[in-house]
Amino acid sequence: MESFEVTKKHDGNVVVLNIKGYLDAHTAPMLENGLQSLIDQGQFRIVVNFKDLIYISSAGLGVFMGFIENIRNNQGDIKLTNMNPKIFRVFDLLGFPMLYDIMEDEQQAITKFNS
Amino acid sequence: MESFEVTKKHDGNVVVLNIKGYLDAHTAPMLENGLQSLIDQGQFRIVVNFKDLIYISSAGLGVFMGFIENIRNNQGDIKLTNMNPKIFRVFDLLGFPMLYDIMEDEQQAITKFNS
Amino acid sequence: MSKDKMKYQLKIPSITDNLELIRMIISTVAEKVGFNPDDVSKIELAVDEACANVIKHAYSKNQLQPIDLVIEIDYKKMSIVVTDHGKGFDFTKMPQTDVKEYLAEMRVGGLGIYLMKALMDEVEFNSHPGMKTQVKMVKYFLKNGELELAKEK
Amino acid sequence: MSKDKMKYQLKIPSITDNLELIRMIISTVAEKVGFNPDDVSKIELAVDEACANVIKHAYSKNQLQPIDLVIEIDYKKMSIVVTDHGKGFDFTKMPQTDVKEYLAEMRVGGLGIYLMKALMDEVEFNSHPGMKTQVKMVKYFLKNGELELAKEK
Ligand SMILES: Nc1ncnc2c1ncn2[C@@H]1O[C@H](COP(=O)(O)OP(=O)(O)O)[C@@H](O)[C@H]1O
Ligand SMILES: Nc1ncnc2c1ncn2[C@@H]1O[C@H](COP(=O)(O)OP(=O)(O)O)[C@@H](O)[C@H]1O
Repeated sequence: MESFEVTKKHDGNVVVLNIKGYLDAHTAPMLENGLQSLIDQGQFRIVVNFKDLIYISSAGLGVFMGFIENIRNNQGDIKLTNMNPKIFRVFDLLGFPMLYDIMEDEQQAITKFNS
Repeated sequence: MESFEVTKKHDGNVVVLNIKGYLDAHTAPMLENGLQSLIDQGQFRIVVNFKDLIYISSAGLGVFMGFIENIRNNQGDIKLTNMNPKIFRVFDLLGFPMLYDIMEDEQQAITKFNS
Repeated sequence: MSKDKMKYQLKIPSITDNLELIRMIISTVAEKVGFNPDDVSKIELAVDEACANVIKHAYSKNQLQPIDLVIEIDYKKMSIVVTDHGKGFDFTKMPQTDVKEYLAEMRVGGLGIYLMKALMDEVEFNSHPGMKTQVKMVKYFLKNGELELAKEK
Repeated sequence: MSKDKMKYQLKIPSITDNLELIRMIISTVAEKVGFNPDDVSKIELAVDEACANVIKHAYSKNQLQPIDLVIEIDYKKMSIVVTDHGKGFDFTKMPQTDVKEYLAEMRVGGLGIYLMKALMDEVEFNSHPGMKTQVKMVKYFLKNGELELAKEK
């Protein structure tokens, strides 16, 4: 039984990562690997869809902090979408909305990348 | 959040108790009360439907032992139906199929009462 | 999770409302170390029975004394020791439950220990009444036959 | 479950794979004693952060030493003490995380303690490096204002 899962899909030149389950200090390395392999492929336009994420701790938030600088230096971005209120609260408590584009839904984020 | 629930319905002169959730030493008194109040009303033809029961421990099995003699002395019976295999195993380990009518489904048990 | 030697210790207030929590802990650990769903539910039930006995008999239901659980896992087994410091009992004098006789007499109770023995690979009682009472239960990852088969590979 | 004085003690191997179990235990107890879902998830996250720190920092990730959790409940609060016997840290020298500054620098890490303080009503550190390190966290059933209101009734 996996408690966390990352799946990937392409939409034009944007990649969408769907994250599902529980993102904590145990599972954060899985997301880290997912993001690292995108960067290794030169893929810097990334949407992370939180629709199926049930739980996040600071280890999960730390993953985004670890990549954002590099990604932005490469004219890319990580946009975060479809957070449930419980998850958004954690981001909000830490002031992440100042630094990250947190959007209502995936399509909106993809459109913004293409505009 | 209730972890156990008993609901009652009448079918002719038979009463069907639906039991749902977890039946253990904590919740067994709820089933005990349910059966006691049937007996207080002179209702001795009882079907217990296990369809929604997820878990049972010996405290739950003990409840049936506590009533069966009295009920049979009053020309009644408790018939048990719709057990999932995990629950049936517990009854089986203890040899209950020798003593109780354990049937595939509720309708079958009601029909048997009426025949 | 690997089957490294691991130890979990829990002291939990002995009220029936906590049996659900105890089952959840036991089944989560048993599942994580690799037992199949069938074995997980056997271990869960056996431990529930042992803890229900502590609540009902050792502390006579009316005290918030702890149930003491120690779970140990190594490469070949999971063992659970349930300890209480209640009134104890003389398990050598316990009638061997004869299920047929039991059912014929329609007795209430006395099923818990029988179940524990049927569900686990080893069950061992140890009671110093008034001092401490322990039930140790063991489940192996492979049954004896399977172990032989595994060795041959 | 009533809010009687109750105590749960847990010693759990300090591996990240056990964080899920710890969260499950904490949230089950918090829910049973009557916290609303919102508070339950706050307590759950704060305890996860404290335990993740023990795994990551106290024992440098490579030992199966225990995380020691004590949960106490009384009529007005739930308190959780997380203890380790690892390398410890000087929390007085910890820079007060300024979230804006932190974000501007895009630092990694350092968020856990900030979150614990934001989520719980009281958070207290106590570290004797190499001996023991403790984080005590408290959540009240009623906030201060609510308590006043409740008294007036
Ligand atoms: N932890 C314990 N402390 C004291 N007595 C116990 C304990 N566990 C079991 N017993 C004794 O063993 C008897 C048989 O237990 P069990 O088979 O579980 O059936 P039941 O609990 O329904 O009586 C109990 O009635 C009790 O006298
Ligand atoms: N139990 C602990 N043992 C040793 N050091 C700790 C412990 N908890 C926290 N620390 C120290 O406090 C720092 C801040 O912790 P925290 O805010 O959770 O962020 P992070 O874990 O991401 O660094 C850690 O980097 C570590 O040096």
